[in-house]
This record gives sequence, structure tokens and C-alpha cells, in this order.
Amino acid sequence: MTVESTAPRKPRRSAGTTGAKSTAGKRPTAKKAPSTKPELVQLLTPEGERIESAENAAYDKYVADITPDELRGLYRDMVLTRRFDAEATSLQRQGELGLWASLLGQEAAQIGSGRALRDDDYVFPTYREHGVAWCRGVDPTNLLGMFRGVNNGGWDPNSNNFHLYTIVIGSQTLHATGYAMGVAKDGADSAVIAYFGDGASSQGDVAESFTFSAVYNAPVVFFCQNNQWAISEPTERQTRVPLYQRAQGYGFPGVRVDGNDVLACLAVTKWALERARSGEGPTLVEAYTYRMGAHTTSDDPSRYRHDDERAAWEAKDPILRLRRFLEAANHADEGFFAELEAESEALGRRVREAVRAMPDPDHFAMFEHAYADGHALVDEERAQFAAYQASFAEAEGGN
Amino acid sequence: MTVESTAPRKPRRSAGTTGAKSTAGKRPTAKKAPSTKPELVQLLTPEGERIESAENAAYDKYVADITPDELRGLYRDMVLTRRFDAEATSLQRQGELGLWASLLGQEAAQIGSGRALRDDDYVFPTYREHGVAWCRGVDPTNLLGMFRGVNNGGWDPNSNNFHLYTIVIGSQTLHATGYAMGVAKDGADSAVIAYFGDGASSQGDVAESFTFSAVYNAPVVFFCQNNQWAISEPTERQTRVPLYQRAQGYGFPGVRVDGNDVLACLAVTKWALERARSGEGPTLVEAYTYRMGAHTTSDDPSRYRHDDERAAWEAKDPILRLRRFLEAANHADEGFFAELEAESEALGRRVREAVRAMPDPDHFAMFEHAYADGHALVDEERAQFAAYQASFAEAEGGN
Amino acid sequence: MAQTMASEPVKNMALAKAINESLRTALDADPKVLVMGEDVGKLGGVFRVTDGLQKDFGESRVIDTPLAESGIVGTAIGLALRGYRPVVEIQFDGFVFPAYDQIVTQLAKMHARSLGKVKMPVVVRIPYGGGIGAVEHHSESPEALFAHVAGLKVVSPSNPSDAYWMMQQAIQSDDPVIFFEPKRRYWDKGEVNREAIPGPLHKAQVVREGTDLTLAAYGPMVKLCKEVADVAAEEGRSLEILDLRSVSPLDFDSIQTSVEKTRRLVVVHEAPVFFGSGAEIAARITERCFYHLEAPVLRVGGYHAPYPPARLEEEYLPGLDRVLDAVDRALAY
Amino acid sequence: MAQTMASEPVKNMALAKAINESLRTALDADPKVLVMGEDVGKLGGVFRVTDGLQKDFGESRVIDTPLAESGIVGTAIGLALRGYRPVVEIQFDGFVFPAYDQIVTQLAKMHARSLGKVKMPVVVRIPYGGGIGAVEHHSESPEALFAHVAGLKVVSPSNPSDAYWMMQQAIQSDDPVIFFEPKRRYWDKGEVNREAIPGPLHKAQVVREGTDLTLAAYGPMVKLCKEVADVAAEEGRSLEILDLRSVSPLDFDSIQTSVEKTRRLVVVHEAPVFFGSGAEIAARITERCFYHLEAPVLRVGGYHAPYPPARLEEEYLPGLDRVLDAVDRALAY
Ligand SMILES: Cc1ncc(C[n+]2csc(CCOP(=O)(O)OP(=O)(O)O)c2C)c(N)n1
Ligand SMILES: Cc1ncc(C[n+]2csc(CCOP(=O)(O)OP(=O)(O)O)c2C)c(N)n1
Ligand SMILES: [Mg+2]
Ligand SMILES: [Mg+2]
Repeated sequence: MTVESTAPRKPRRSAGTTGAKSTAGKRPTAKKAPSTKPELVQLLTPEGERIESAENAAYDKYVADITPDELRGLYRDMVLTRRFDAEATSLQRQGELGLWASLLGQEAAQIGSGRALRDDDYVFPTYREHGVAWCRGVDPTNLLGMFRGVNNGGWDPNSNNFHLYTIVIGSQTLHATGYAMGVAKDGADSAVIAYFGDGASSQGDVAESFTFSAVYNAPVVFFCQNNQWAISEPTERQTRVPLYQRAQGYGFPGVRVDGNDVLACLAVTKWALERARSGEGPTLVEAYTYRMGAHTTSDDPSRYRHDDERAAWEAKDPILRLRRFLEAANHADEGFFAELEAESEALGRRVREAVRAMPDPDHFAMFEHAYADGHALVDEERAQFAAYQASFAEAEGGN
Repeated sequence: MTVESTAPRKPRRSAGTTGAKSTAGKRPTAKKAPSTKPELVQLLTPEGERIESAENAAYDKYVADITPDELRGLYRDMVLTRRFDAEATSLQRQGELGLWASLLGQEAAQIGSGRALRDDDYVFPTYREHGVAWCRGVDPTNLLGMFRGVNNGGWDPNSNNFHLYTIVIGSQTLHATGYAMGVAKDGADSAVIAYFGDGASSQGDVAESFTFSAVYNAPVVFFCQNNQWAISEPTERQTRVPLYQRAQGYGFPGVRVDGNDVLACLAVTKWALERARSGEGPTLVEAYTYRMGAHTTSDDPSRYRHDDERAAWEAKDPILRLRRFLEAANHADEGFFAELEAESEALGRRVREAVRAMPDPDHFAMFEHAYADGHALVDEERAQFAAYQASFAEAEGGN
Repeated sequence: MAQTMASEPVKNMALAKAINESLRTALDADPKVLVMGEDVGKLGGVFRVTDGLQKDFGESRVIDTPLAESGIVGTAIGLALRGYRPVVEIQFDGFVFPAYDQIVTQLAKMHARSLGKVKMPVVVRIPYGGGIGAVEHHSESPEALFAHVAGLKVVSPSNPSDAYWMMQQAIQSDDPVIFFEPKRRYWDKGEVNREAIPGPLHKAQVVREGTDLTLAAYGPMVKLCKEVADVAAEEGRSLEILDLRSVSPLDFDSIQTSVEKTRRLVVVHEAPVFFGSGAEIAARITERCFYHLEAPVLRVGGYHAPYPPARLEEEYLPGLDRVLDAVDRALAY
Repeated sequence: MAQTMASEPVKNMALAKAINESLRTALDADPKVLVMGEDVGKLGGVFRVTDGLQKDFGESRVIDTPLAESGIVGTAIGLALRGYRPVVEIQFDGFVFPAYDQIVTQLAKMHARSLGKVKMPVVVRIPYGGGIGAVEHHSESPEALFAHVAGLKVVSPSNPSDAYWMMQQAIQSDDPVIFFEPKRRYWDKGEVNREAIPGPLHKAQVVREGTDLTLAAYGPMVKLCKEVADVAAEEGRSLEILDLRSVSPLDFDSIQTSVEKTRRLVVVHEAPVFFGSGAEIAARITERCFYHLEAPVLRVGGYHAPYPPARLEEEYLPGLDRVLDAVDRALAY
């Protein structure tokens, strides 16, 4: 039996996903629903050329006056994020982390959207938003705690308006919607952004968050990184039409943006955030990108996808693309790139050292914070545990 | 504060629901998404005139050659269903039933869709599909068991391809989808229909059933009776665009039909079932109708809606509409209506008598069927219960 | 803006009304308190527990939600993260399960996961239990399914005064509280003193002293236990009744104190016995009072079968005779 | 079409492989058997339990599903109504909760609700438990949350042979079976005899005879109990070990038989003690063996706190020392 999902899929720039094949032979492939224009917002070609089309005008204006300094900043963010990510991957290989979920290939989607945010906006990430965390000013070493197994994400969400990583896929879209309902109640003009993946789009919670945000007109941006894969499942297992189109049926706009184009991601996210701020309610942004690496360090993509797919996407590398643009426009010189290289190395070193120095949690930590106001049973169990621990100390002391 | 939901809402024939008002004063009302054509499929005006427009052609052909006999059959179905429903309501008032969920006003949606089905099609109802049950040949007295409290819906789903009533809203849409996946696997050309309400449309399960049915191209028709209310909540609490539009974002068509027009419901459902049979996958049909009565006999709609809303819908009564058409076309004479009246009375009588004669279940029934293959604990508890019951018998015997 | 309870501090009212008053007091006292759920607005909920609250506090404080329980709890979590204190209504016991994932994996764990940085002051109100002749899914007692989950607190009042005060305390709690309301007692009246200082939320109360055996119950079964004790008293047996009030934590200290005196314990709840609260109570009390117990801890509850249709619920639920039977058996040891 | 196990009936294999072989046998024997879940196809599941099955049985029998657990179980119910026998995989313990509503309100009740007309031969496979150093939601033991629900059966094998046979029996069962797979034992090897007639699915097995105390466990904790018994033997104590295998129903008869002999019982599971399986076992065995028990039934399990980060799980989970400590305490009575 031909297995559709492994046929090397040639992603097209304005690609819709193709119809899913029926499991019953006799049933033909479903027709595609009509899509809206433009099918894919792109402001930089893979070759780094700036596109200025009328179709893009509504989004383009959000980056029309971007400065070379800001462009270099985006580049720097992407490079450092990738460096951090690579370091984490190798720390996992060295046994310093139990697991790592790499964002390789998704830097533009994350930095573009992350840099569109204001400080007072609030972010609800999945487990892969290391680039967004970077933009929020979360110390990258903080992200490693949960992957090392010393905590479940120990940063204070309110310090950087960056919520904890959420592993149960889709759940955070409802939290984001509720938070946004609260923002609206407060009369604030902040916005909220919820990240999720193409796989997560199938979860009932995501649909419910669309319903709630539409009905309450909540100032939230749903940012779906369609990286083509949910572990081993291609996007065709989740939908037979492009994901951005889902929003329409809930009464708010959906836009597909080239997720490897940091400028387009920045522009589209700014546009969507402005809609939220000005009371126009939710927006769905689908960043069409690619997971260059494995799902996590536990995964083996060779079992389910072909290398040539990856190769095709390498030609669209988000960092390379911006570098070409910077160079062609003379926005960055050798010195900038060299300095950044040194900065990258320093970051890698810092992360490495920080992880190695990260202490195991105190044994009693597991009882802490189970409850804010305490719980009699936890107190009892903590005391029993303490006595039990003490008995070893005594036994050892007695030897 | 003005409360939008009680303002008398004038339903328009081609009505979209209006945008939900934001809870934050400063945020303006959301814009309507564009809708597709025709906005509402209608083949009979409320005055009983037949509409034959080009817009409707795709659906009209399914009823173009309907015979007078069939038309009288539809009328008879609606009248008897309403009679049965009224009888059940009064049996509840008399204390014979614990509860009743009336379908008053939704006869056309149910009979139209129910009569579109073939015997080998399979139906997944909510708790209100008495008219569909009628079409499937389920004895109406059987429907009363769960409302009387003697069982949880004791008919055999496979005798009439009519699944048990499902109370947890939305759940059955997934069962329907799975069943349809099985139909496709079997290579059968049957179709499956899942009923649900406007309120249920918000449940994650319904969204997941859209996703699964689209991805597997399952032969299922989602039939949403939008009766404007989910207990006290108007449809604006569930969506800010017409519900039929939701399908598009999942990659299959959605159609809104006049739910008080039995002919249109028959035609549109036949069209959707044919799509399913011929391998084109799922369809969403939104039957735009009105719950004329209370949510159930426990409900008091005067707390949340105005009488004039109901009055406006009375003018669109589904039964009256078909009667006008039948009379104008000379398809039915006095004798037919008189005979039907007598048949109605007989049905009412039969139902009344059957309910009153319905025995309470045996006490041991609660242990039966907890498991198909038995369970040691259930056996133990049944035995204990038997001994306990016997102790009373002994005690009584001893007196 | 809001009209609160009449000036006199002590009033006789139904349990449903006591919760209504408690919600009103909380909405009045703290602008961060919200009430959310299906039909909680104009209808005032299917049991009228939120009657009049939307009228007085507006649509942005008393919120009719879309019909999606996961969405209700999930957005309540988001609102709590924003600093609100949502009180969420699940319409009936059997409809809490679509929200179970958000409750178990998110609501319960958020505080711990954030190492204490984030608090989750969310109350989930669930009318529960049988005895009202309802259809399927409207009569269940799922409290054990929440008590097993660390991070949640689970309580259930048995009378109007507790209903009023425990709701106050639940709303003030910075932990998520699953608040089980004994729906068949909604219409039972009792005195509520709005000025009495209440005991802690998670402390059991001796509602009747006795010497021969302890009956422990919560929510709807406390009233039944009182009837049992009355009948037993006529037969010359002195039963002590503990209203547990809290299912997580359980107040083992109070149970132990009572059992050390009476030496016999029967636990009564509507939920199925298998893996129910009675199991945990029996296990721990047996451990704590091993040398005191004259009889094993006996349990009376529902059977291991889906909740039956209404015409059978009387047989399914613990009733006077079944509890008396257990009392007899315990005393026969 | 399908290539089944090599011809020799007895083979040594890992637990994960034994389940794989069992699924293969079932797919081969009955065209109505289906395997469904996230990544079960080409990837063979994240633990490779379904490795190679899609290749051999095709995409219409081994089905990669959208990422929606409620949808997976909900459509499996529909497929069962159509006459199929779906074996559903939930990727990790912590991800079963989105499907909890479909499991509790639909799957568990369908047979009873239809007065026996409809059967629900659905197996829900859940890799569960800790000890593999995983991130949050990947190490939980939620079996009590299913055992409390009437209409479900809950089992958990501890070794490859049981894994093979219990899966066969679960698939043949006309009742829904929640099949908890001890993920930290996936790689442990053992003998599987494909021709041995197995005992009934819900019967416990004495895996080691002893006289001083009974250790009862299931799934991943059976191996630990064997280690405990070895150490205890060195100290001159003879422990009997019961592999319960089934959590619902629990084989109380076998536990009782053992306890009447040893007079002491310690129950071990990874799940939190509070409202866990140990509670039910303690309560019922105390009732059944009141005059036999020399000590209260003791329980060793997880604490009442969210499952901790990996670097703390060793402290959180029952380990050799903690079980030995409980054994000492029980023997000290
Ligand atoms: C509810 C739930 N089910 C299953 C999983 C296991 N799981 C973790 S990530 C993942 C794939 C998610 O894919 P996608 O949403 O596309 O995000 P990506 O990993 O590609 O960024 C799965 C199935 C989970 N975390 N949560
Ligand atoms: C999951 C769930 N939540 C809540 C309820 C309680 N309830 C029963 S019917 C109903 C309203 C349903 O409205 P709708 O879907 O529009 O169907 P209608 O009753 O109008 O036919 C509600 C909230 C339920 N049955 N199931
Ligand atoms: Mg993905
Ligand atoms: Mg409705």
C-alpha cells in the first residue's frame, strides 16, 4: 500500500495542504476549500530580496520604516537563539539534559512574532518557544531546568509576561483566551499571544479557545507554527485545508505567513496585535515553517520522513535569508558578524556552565507549593518523609 | 446595563447571527465574516408557496419529483410527532414522566432530515430527536422510558439504526464520525447523520469530529438544529458568525437551511447524504429553526426571552406551512386531515396508556449490564443486595 | 451597586439561597471575583443559585459562557493568571468531565509547576448527587476523582450555614477548590449567621455526640445520618455523627478522636464504595486506630454500576435501612 | 499478509515487544481489530510498541489519528458500534485526560445504557508510571481514576508473558479495558509462551510464596517487590508476593487467601496513596480479614503532590528502602 505521508512532499511557497486520502479505496480525495488572498504573506524571498507587493500592503506598513539597527537586532536574536538551541541539544547528548525540543528552523517565526510584542503583552508558549522566551528577556538557562529535570519550568511568569511552558498540547490557548478576557475587563490595551503547533490544532481546547475568544471578542492572537510535522504525523493528518482558514468559521481572520521570513512574521504579528489592542478581537496567524530537526532528542525522524524534504527547506533558512538581505542592503558589515559570532560563543559557554552548575532540587521541594494555603495531608507526609530521611542519617551516624 | 440577549430578536429569513457584544465597553462589535450563497435554503415560504430559484437548484432537484403521497406523508409525520410530543409534555405534568424535552417547532427539521435517510443509514441523536426516531420506526413509547426514569434509553440501537439518546452534549458527533469511518472501511455506501444543537457546537468534541471526519473523509452529515437557544443562552453566546460557516475552515461544505421548511430540510439532507455516499466526505447542515417551548419541562423561558420572539416564529410554523401548500395544490382533502386527526388522537391515547402501564424496573436491573463479561465486585454486591433484600422479606414474613 | 443581605445577621434560608448570598457577598467585597458558567446569568442557573447576580453585578462579572466545560475552566485559569478569582459553575456533576483535563493537568498543578509564583484561586461549583429523580448524568458523586488529584481541595457543605461560610472560604482560598453542592439539599432551610466566626474550611464537625459508633459523612448524607442516629437512639444506641465537610484534605484527626472514643466507624457517601472516600478513610483510620477499633470500618455507598435510572435510585443510594444495617453489623463485632 | 511470530512457541522478549506481538496476533486473527493513536503508524509509537504493524496491516487497520484524545476514544466508540474492536493508544499517562469524558460518560456506560444491546470491546492502552526521567505529564499513574468508574475494567501486566496474554484477553473482552503498560519495564525481557493457556485476566498471581507478610502490587512495582523480598529473605523474613494484575476488578479472594496465611499486608503502587488502590485494598481486606490481621494494612505509594521533576522522582516513588521500611513497621506490630 502506498503510504501518502512518506512521499517526499515538495512544499510550495503558497502551499495549501493536499486533501487527505480516504482509508477506503473507493472514496475520492476531497476538494479543497477556497482560500483567501494573499495565500502566503512573504516580505523577503528565500534569496533575501525584499518583496513589496500591493497584496502585502496591509502588513508591509508595519515594517516599512524598520531601521537597519532593528534588522540587525532581529538577525542577532535569531543567531543567538539558534546557538542556544544547538548548545542545549549537545548538552542533552552529553547527559546534562534529559530531553530537548529544538526550535531549529523556526527562528524567524519565533523572533518575528516575539519582537512584535510590547512588554505589557502576555505570552502563552508551548514547549518549543525558546526564541520567544529570548525576546521576552527570560534567561535562556532558565528554560533548561525542566529539560534537566530539576523543575517544571521555574521562572516567574509575571516577571516577563511569559507563561510557563505547557506540554499538554492546546491547553494554553484557553489560558491565553481567559487572560485576554481579563485584559479586556481591565480596560487595558495589552494583547495576548498563544503559541501552538499544527498538531495541537486538532485538540478540542483550541477550538473552544476560538469560540470563547470570538464570543467575548478577546484581544488574543493565536500563533500557530505549522512546522509540517507533529512528531511523525504530517499536517495532512490534522486538516485537509490550510490551517489559517479555520479562523473564518469562528468569525475572525486567519492569515498564513511565511514562517521563515522574520520580517513577514514581525509585520503580520504586529498587525494582529494591533487588531487585538483596538478591540477587533482575535486573529489566527499560521506561520508556515519547518521543523528542521527531530521532534525532540528522543525522536528519530528517519523513520517517517525523507532527507530531501529537509534539504528543500534548508534553502529557505530564516537566518541565511535575513543575512543575504542585510548584506545586499549594506546594513551589516564583517565586524557585526564577527562580533555576533563571539557573542554566540560566549552565550554557549555561559549556558553550558550554568547547566552544569545547576543543583539538584532539595528533596523536600516536592512537597513545597503543592498548595498555596497548605494541606494537612501534605504536612503529614512531609513530616513522615523527614523522619524517614532522618532515620538514614541516624543509621549512618550509628555506623 | 442593556442586556443584548433579551432584546426581542427579529429573526430574518436569511439571517446571520449578529456579532456578540464585547464585555469591555470600549471594544467595538466584531465584523461579520462573509457568507456563502444562498444564505438560507428555502423551498417553501412561510405562506406555503413553493420557491423555485436558480440559487436553490442544487438542492431542489432532490425533491423536484416528490409525489403528493409523499408530501402528505411528511405532513402526517409532523402532525403525529407534534401530537406525541404534546402528549409527553402533558404526561410530565401529570407526574408520569420526570422530565420531557419538547421538539415543538422543530418538526420540519427532524422529519425532513429523518425522511431523507435510507434504512441502512445510521443516526446519532441528542435527547430531542423524537421526530427522527419516529422516521426510524422507533416506537414512540420507547422514547419515554428514560424520561420516566425506568431506563436510560432502552431500545436496541441496531434494530432501527438509531443510536441511544445522548445527553452529554456533543459527544455523539464523535461516535457518528467513528461509525462513519467504519462504514467507509466496510466499503458500504451507507451514510451516518449526527444531530446536535447550536449550544453543543461550542464543545471541543464537535470540533474534533469535524477534524476526524475531514481527515478520514468519513461519510457523515452533521445536522445542527440551531433553535436559537441553549437553555437560556442565545446563539450569540456560541458564535459570532452563522454556524454553517464553521465547516469551511475544516475543509468541507456547510449549508444553512430553513429548518421550518420540511421540503428544504429533506432536499438539503438528501444532498448531503449523497455527498457522503459518493465519497465526498462530511457536510454540515445548519437547520435554522426555533425552540417554541421551554428547554425542558423543568425550564422557565419567561426568565430569559420575550413572548414576541415566539410569536414571530409562530408565523413560520412548519406544519401550517406545509398544510397551506398541500391545500393550495389540492394535494389533500378534508378527509385526509380528519383521518389524521383521528390517528393523532389514537396515538396520544396509545402513548398515554403505554406509559401508565410501564412497570418500574426490577431492583436487580441496576446490576445487569454494568459489564458484558461480568465483574467480580458486581457479583459480590449483587449477592449482598439480594441477601439484604431477603432480610426484609424475612423480617416481614416474621411479623 | 449590589444589594446584599438584609441587615440582620442571622437568617433562615435554603441552602441554594445561602450560596447565592455568599456569592453576592464575595462579588460585592472584591471586584476580582467573577461568576462564570452556562445559564448563570439571566436564568440564574438551573437551580437558581446565581439568581439575580447578573442583574446586580453586570454581564462582565456574572458571565454566561459558551457550552464548553473545558473552555470554562481553561479560561477561568487564564483569568486567575490575570488576577481574577473566578467561581465557575458546572451545571451538573456528570458534565464536569469535559473539563477534567484542564482541572487535573492545569488547574491542580499550576501553583506547584510555577514553584509557587502563580496562584490559582478558582472555585469550581458542582451540584452533585442523586435523589431528585433526574435523568442520566444528573445524579453522580465524582468527588473521589478529584480528591485523588494533588493540588486540588475538595469540600462539600451539608447545611445552609456551612454552604454560606465554606463558599466564602473557598473564594478566599488561593488554591483551587472543587465545591460539591448537595443538590438534593438545595431547598433545605437552616440558620445562617453572617457574623459568626466559622471554623476552618477543612475541619470536620461533630454534629451529634455519641458513644457507641461514629457515623462519618459529608454533603447530602449528613442529614441521612441524623435520621439514622434518631432511629438508633430509639433502639438505645448512641451514635456520634461527624460532618466531614472536606474530602481533601480529610480531617483524620477529628475522625481519630471520635473513633478512639466510640471504637466503631461507618462511613456513608453516595459515590460508589469501590475506590471511594470511605476506602481512604477506612485505610487510614485503621492504621491510626488499629488497637482501638472493635470492628472493621464499614462503608455504605453506591454500587459498582453506572448510576441507575431514577426509579431505581432509592435502591442504589444509601438509605436509612442500609445505613442502619451497617451500624448493626459494626456493633455485632 | 501479516508476518506473525516465529514458529517456536516459547520466546524470550521484552515487554514492549510482547505487546507488539500480541497486537500482531490479534490483527492477524480478526479483521475487526484496529490499532489507533498518535504516531502508531510509521513511527511505531514513541515506545515502538506498534512497530511494523502499519507496514504489515495497512493504514486502514493501523491508524495514525489527529492529535485529539477525545476524538480518538470517541471515534473508537463509534467504530465499536459498527462492529470493530479498536485498540487505542494514549501516548503517555498524562495525556489521557482530554479523553476522560468520552471514557467515563460514554465508553464505560454504553453497555449498561443500552440494556446490554451494545457492546464496547475497546482497549485503551496507556504507558504509565515513572522512573524513566521524563518531563512533566509523562510519569503518572492514574489507574484509581478509572477503577472508581463502573463499566470499565483496569489491568496492568508486570512481565512480558502477562503483557502478551493479558492483551489478548483484553482485546477479546466485550467490555472496555484500560490497559496500563508499565513503561519503565518495556525493555525488561522475559519468556512468552504463546501456547500456554493463561489464567483469567482478572485473577491475581502468587509470584513468590512466603509466610510472614504479603506484598501486593501490580505493573511496575512487582519487580520492586521481588527485590524487597530478596533483601528481606537475607534478614530471615519470608515475604509472599501477589501480582494483582487487575485493578478493576480487584481479586480480593486471592489477597484474602494470602493474608489469612501471612496476617500482614503491604500494598505498593506508584500512584499517590491518598484515594489510591491501596486504600480500597486496605479497606476491604480489613473487613474480610479483621480477625486475621496482626497489623494494619500498610500502603507505600506516591505522595500527595504533583509528580515531581525527574531529579526528585526517586524520592517520590516507592523504592526498596521505603517498602522495606513499611515491611518492618508491619512486622513490628
Ligand atoms: C494532549 C497531548 N497529547 C499528546 C502529547 C504528546 N506530544 C507531545 S508533542 C506532540 C506533537 C505536537 O505537534 P505540534 O502541535 O505540531 O507541535 P510541534 O511539536 O511540531 O512543535 C505530541 C503528540 C501531548 N504533549 N499532549
Ligand atoms: C457537556 C454538557 N454540559 C451541559 C449540559 C446541560 N445541558 C443540557 S441541554 C443544554 C443546552 C443545549 O443546547 P443546544 O445544544 O442548543 O440544544 P437544544 O437543547 O437547544 O436542543 C445544556 C447546557 C449537558 N447536557 N452536557
Ligand atoms: Mg508541528
Ligand atoms: Mg439550541
